[in-house]
Amino acid sequence: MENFALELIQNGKRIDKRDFMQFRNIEIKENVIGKAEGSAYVKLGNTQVIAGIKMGVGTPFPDTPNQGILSVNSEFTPLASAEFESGPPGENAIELSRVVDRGIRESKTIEMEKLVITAGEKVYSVFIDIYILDNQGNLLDAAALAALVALLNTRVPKLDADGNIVRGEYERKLPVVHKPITVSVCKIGDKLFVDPLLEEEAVIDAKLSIAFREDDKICAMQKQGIKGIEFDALEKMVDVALEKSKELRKLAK
Amino acid sequence: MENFALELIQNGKRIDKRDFMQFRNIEIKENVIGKAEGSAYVKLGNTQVIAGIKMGVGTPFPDTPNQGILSVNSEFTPLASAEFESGPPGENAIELSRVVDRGIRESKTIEMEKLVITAGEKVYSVFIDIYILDNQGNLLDAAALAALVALLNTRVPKLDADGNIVRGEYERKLPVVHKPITVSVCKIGDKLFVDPLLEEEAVIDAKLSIAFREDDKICAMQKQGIKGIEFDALEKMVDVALEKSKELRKLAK
Amino acid sequence: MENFALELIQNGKRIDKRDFMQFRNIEIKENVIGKAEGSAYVKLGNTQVIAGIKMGVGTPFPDTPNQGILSVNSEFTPLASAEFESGPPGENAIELSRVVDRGIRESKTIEMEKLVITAGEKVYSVFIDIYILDNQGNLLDAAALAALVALLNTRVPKLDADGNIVRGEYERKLPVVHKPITVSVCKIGDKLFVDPLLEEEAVIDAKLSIAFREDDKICAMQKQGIKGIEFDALEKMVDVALEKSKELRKLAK
Amino acid sequence: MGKKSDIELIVGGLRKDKRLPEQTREIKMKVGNIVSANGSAEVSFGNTIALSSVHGPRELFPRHLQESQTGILRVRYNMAPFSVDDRKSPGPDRRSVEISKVIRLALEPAIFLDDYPKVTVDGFVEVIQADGSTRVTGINALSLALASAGIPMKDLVTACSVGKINGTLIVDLNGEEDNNSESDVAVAIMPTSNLVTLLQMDGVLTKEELMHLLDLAKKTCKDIHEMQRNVLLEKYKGEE
Amino acid sequence: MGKKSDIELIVGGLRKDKRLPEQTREIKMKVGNIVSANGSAEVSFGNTIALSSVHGPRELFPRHLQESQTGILRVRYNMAPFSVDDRKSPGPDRRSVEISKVIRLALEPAIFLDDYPKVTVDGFVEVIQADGSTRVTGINALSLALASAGIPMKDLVTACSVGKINGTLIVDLNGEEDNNSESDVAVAIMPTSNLVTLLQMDGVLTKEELMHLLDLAKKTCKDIHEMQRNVLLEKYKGEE
Amino acid sequence: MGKKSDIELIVGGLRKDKRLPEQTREIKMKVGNIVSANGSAEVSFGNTIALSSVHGPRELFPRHLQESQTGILRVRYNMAPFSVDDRKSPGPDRRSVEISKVIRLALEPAIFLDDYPKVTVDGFVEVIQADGSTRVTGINALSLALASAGIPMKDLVTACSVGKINGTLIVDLNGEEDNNSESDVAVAIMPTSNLVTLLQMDGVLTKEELMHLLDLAKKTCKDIHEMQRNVLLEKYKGEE
Repeated sequence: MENFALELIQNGKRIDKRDFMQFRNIEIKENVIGKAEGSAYVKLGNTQVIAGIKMGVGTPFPDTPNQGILSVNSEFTPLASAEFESGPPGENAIELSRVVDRGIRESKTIEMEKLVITAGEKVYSVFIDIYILDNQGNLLDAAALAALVALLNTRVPKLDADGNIVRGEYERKLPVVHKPITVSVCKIGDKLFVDPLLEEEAVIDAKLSIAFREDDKICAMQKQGIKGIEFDALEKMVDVALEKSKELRKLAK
Repeated sequence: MENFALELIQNGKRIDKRDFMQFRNIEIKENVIGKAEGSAYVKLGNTQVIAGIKMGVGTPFPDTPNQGILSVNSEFTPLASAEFESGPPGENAIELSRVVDRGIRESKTIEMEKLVITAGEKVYSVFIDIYILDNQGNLLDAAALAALVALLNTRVPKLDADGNIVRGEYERKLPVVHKPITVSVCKIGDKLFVDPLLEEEAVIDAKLSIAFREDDKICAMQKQGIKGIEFDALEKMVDVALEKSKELRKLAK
Repeated sequence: MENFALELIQNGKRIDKRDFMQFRNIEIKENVIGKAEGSAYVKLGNTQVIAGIKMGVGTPFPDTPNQGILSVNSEFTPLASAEFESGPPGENAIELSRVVDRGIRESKTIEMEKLVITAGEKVYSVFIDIYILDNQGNLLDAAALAALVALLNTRVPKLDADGNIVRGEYERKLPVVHKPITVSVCKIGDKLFVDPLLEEEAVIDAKLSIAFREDDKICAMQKQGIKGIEFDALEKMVDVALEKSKELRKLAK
Repeated sequence: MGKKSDIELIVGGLRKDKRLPEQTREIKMKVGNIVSANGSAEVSFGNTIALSSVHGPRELFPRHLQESQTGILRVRYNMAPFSVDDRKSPGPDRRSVEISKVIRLALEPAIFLDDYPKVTVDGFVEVIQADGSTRVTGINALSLALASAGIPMKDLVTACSVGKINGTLIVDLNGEEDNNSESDVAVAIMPTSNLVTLLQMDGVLTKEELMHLLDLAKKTCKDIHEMQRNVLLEKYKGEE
Repeated sequence: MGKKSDIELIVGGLRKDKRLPEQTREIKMKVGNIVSANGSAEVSFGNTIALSSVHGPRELFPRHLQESQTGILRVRYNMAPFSVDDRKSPGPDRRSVEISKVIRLALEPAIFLDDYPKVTVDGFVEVIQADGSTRVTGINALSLALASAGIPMKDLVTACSVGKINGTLIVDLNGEEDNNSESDVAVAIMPTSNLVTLLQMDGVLTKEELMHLLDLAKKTCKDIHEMQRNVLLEKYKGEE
Repeated sequence: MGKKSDIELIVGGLRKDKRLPEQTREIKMKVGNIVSANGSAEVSFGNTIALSSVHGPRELFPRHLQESQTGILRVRYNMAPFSVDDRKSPGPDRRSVEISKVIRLALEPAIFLDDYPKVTVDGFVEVIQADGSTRVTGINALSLALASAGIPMKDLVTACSVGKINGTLIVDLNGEEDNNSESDVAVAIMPTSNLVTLLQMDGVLTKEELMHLLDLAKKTCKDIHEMQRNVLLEKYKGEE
């Protein structure tokens, strides 16, 4: 199947007949987890991801006393693939978390200053948990999209007189001011394509994942894959990703 | 040996010639660990168990500000069996801890409200550590009995002016108001029997462990074993356990 | 190679032609890690070790409210040997840390009482991290020497008004009042020798490591190796270690 | 349990979510929802949602764990960090280790792996939203996932919770009821052969109450079993 | 050690528990106390109680750890949570890892496993009550457990602690003495061949004091060895 | 990054350490510094010091991880506890796991292990002092260590960091610059074949800025590559 995927790509085709620049069908459901402060389910082809946002109250980091806390975690649940094992997150799950984290943190998507309860002492924390339910390729793009949609519907919970969270009551929306979208561009020889299937991921030379803000500024990049990329190809990959990011952003209302 | 055990049971007999409803000889020693606030050694046939109670001072859980803290842990020490491995507790040790815990907690054996030092801030914690020294079958009944006897001889340590524990000095007995006894009833085909040997445990169809209070109310149940149990058999097993619980309770003074 | 080492020793010789009582060449560099409060690099033949001292601020242990905190840790980095594995410290790394710790702690090398900031509440902590870079034998003697030299050049960092450490500014030298030196004496049959090569360590019967203060008092001992030691030999090994300790101490200014 | 049994959970014969004592919440079932697995299912009881998938039969590593005469079943039950009020940190805890074991024991009597020596069948239950009765919801889901994976089964396994609140015996405890119950009981049944494969009880009950609750559980499981069969039949129909 | 060496531990020539400097606490020994093990023993020095058992020789997994020419000894020393004043949380710490190693090294010279290639002999020491000198108590127990398991031994291994308190050299430190000693020394000896297999020292001593202490240890171990032999002889007699 | 981009990092066209924007810190390289390894190197960029060694090719355990057609590369990146201002507790964290992976991916395209089926080549990077750009310093060191271990390589791998501070595009960020940058980019290149094998970017940049930075990285890597070649040549000369 993998060799077949490779041969097809080299001949300008794909297993599921998609165009090289075409994403699979994307289905988004919001607020799928009522217990969470925000949540989103993203189905990208047969890849399924849930992002759930829990908010808590904590102590700010000493070097950022006037900012809330952001934490991104992902679970490659063994539901999702015979390759995923139980146990602490492996390097791929950690890498995915950290790239999604950088895309949100570096882009200043959340106004972290508005999450201070008492400066230097007490702030809101935002935990983004990305749950992979079914892996049929291109997890990162699906995960980043789910995280963004979940952030956009996240509500800040109310505090009682003692400063503890009142579950189920909310005082305002989470202050989200940017919409970073991550697009991964794959490369086999001189062929570039987006939204790889699992079978395609197994045979790519390289993949470049790029997060763009709505002002078209780049806010995170990560190269993956077993081969190097020519400098010329890099620029093309950035262009492709920028174009596709505009398309995907329309889905994140 | 295991097939032999099975054959015998099916013919109404046991390896050690006991009656189906007969426990092995039980030897109990109290206060075997002077360093502990309470302790008991139980020898059930060749099965040996120590329960040691340590008390400490801690912060109550937010949802029970007016109660002390109870924690039950068990160690299947590699002393006790070639099957027990070093390392964190496995599923059997965790299950045993949790069933003993429920038998004590749900029955309201300890008056947890009387372990408050300062409401919402400081309470006594009760750690029950169950140490398996020799496994020759029926660990759960032995462990639950050891835990109860140890609780019954536990003394609450004194506090100094700063609220720290003064080791070796005690102010009162631990307020223990119930005497839950756990009895496990085993089933092979339509045969029911109690207090299984290790060789018998290897061939049982199912086991039902039930904790009874001295008012004959059930306060914990756990089904184990590789086969299902008929509804009719369930009731008989409950009856057997109730009867035997009265007998065992006499040993816990 | 190992059998060769053994044969040579039995014939009164060594692979590198050294005398039985001769250390390899020792190279010491101080303050090799500018980020650390103190540091030393020791090259003993081809064995390379760095000791780095970090100081922090912490809460004293309840039983020593008027003393700073000392912690010794060693990392057998996989750099240093094909035998060293990634992961938490193994028994050899832990043993080395603890023997170095005892040599420093029991000898009262550091005046721990002078590291109190607020009695019972806030004290300086001293973390000694021993990093093994290349293992060509006799790690313990090299590690203990590196730790001592690093302590001797350690400076106590300044605190700001809030009691937090100001990195890069120092108020005084760490109060170091003894100079414990550890010497390991090896034994094969009736032959005694010091500073074993890796190949020699593989064939020794026993090793006795002894730490001496500058007043020739013993402040730590640890026996290693696969065979027992005759009582007579013990005394000779102590004598050898004492003599060599004086020689090595000259290197720790 | 029983901590605050003075809370009013039943008013005018109805539970706070308007259910009758012996009524379950709305139950939804789906199979085949995870294409990467050999079998899968999603089951929800009201707001409690459990996803399940099965990988295998597949070779078991390390080899010294293999059984030469039969395949083995392994089960992991897990709760998502966002499934509860205060974020649960990822990874197994003592509760999930115990529940993983009892779920395995609940399913084992129903499957036969004698034709699969040396292999493992791995069943996973992920609770993505927790509002009481998560383990029994997970058992219903895993039973469907095993069936949809084509694992040979003597019977399905069907589970529900029963219990006692404010002195009344009830079916299918939600989270609030569970936290304030006088007793809760988790039951799994092989409905065709009428065998009980899971029975766990917490709290305080008389023997008579227990027997009544087991009866309620039996009846409830019959209905749930019917739903399980239907969702599997629909799936096979869809595949023809 | 030495933290509060101003505490009066010896008054009128007697230690606080009325012992003479060179006197051990009451020593008790038992073998065969754990029927599930191949060998076992219980040894107590006053309030310090160590249980030991041996499983094996048995095959070692994973296989790449096996030695083709000899069996290996593995040792785990552990303290029960309730063995000390403040509950010790379960699991190995740095101290127990080091002690497990030195106990293994103390026993290895006395056993020979050349006839058991590829296997492991696993020795376990559980301290169920700790009042000083736990590692030497454990060595005495494990030595008995190995012998009672029929592991081939050149010699028993016998151990005791010696040390210095209030300027006096003493034998068999209890917990309070250990915490306030000027020095403590743990010694294990193969008593027949007179070889030292464990020697660990803490605190501050002159060479002369050390030599004197080693002498005291040697004498004390002779007595303990006698007890070890007797308890083994009794066991074998009982078995005839 | 960007947290306090109002800090003045460039004054009068010079960075705080007197460098021009496109200037690296002093770079030092050594090979063969660890005799116990098959290959080794030390590389420093100013105060950032990385040691690297390579063990292997050697057999991979457990065996079921072996690849039958090729050897594999494993990489561990680690920071010493004393390498940073506040002591780092030992052991891997999420950051070091990610960096270990990207370093491995940066080197893999340059080596070929087809002639070494079933084996592993293990590369280790230890940062003993950290002042920014630790991962690229580590890549330069590991590339040298692999070459000096005789691992077949198509090309060396050369790496540097580039970024943006106070609106200016710069080369080789030190710790303070990294913490206050508007963006930082880590780049690794196979200099002979002109292929990018590592590219990670943080912060906010326009596409034009990124392209300009990639150009700077390419130029800088040419110079570093020259140094790598020289240090290897010297070593081989020394060995003749």
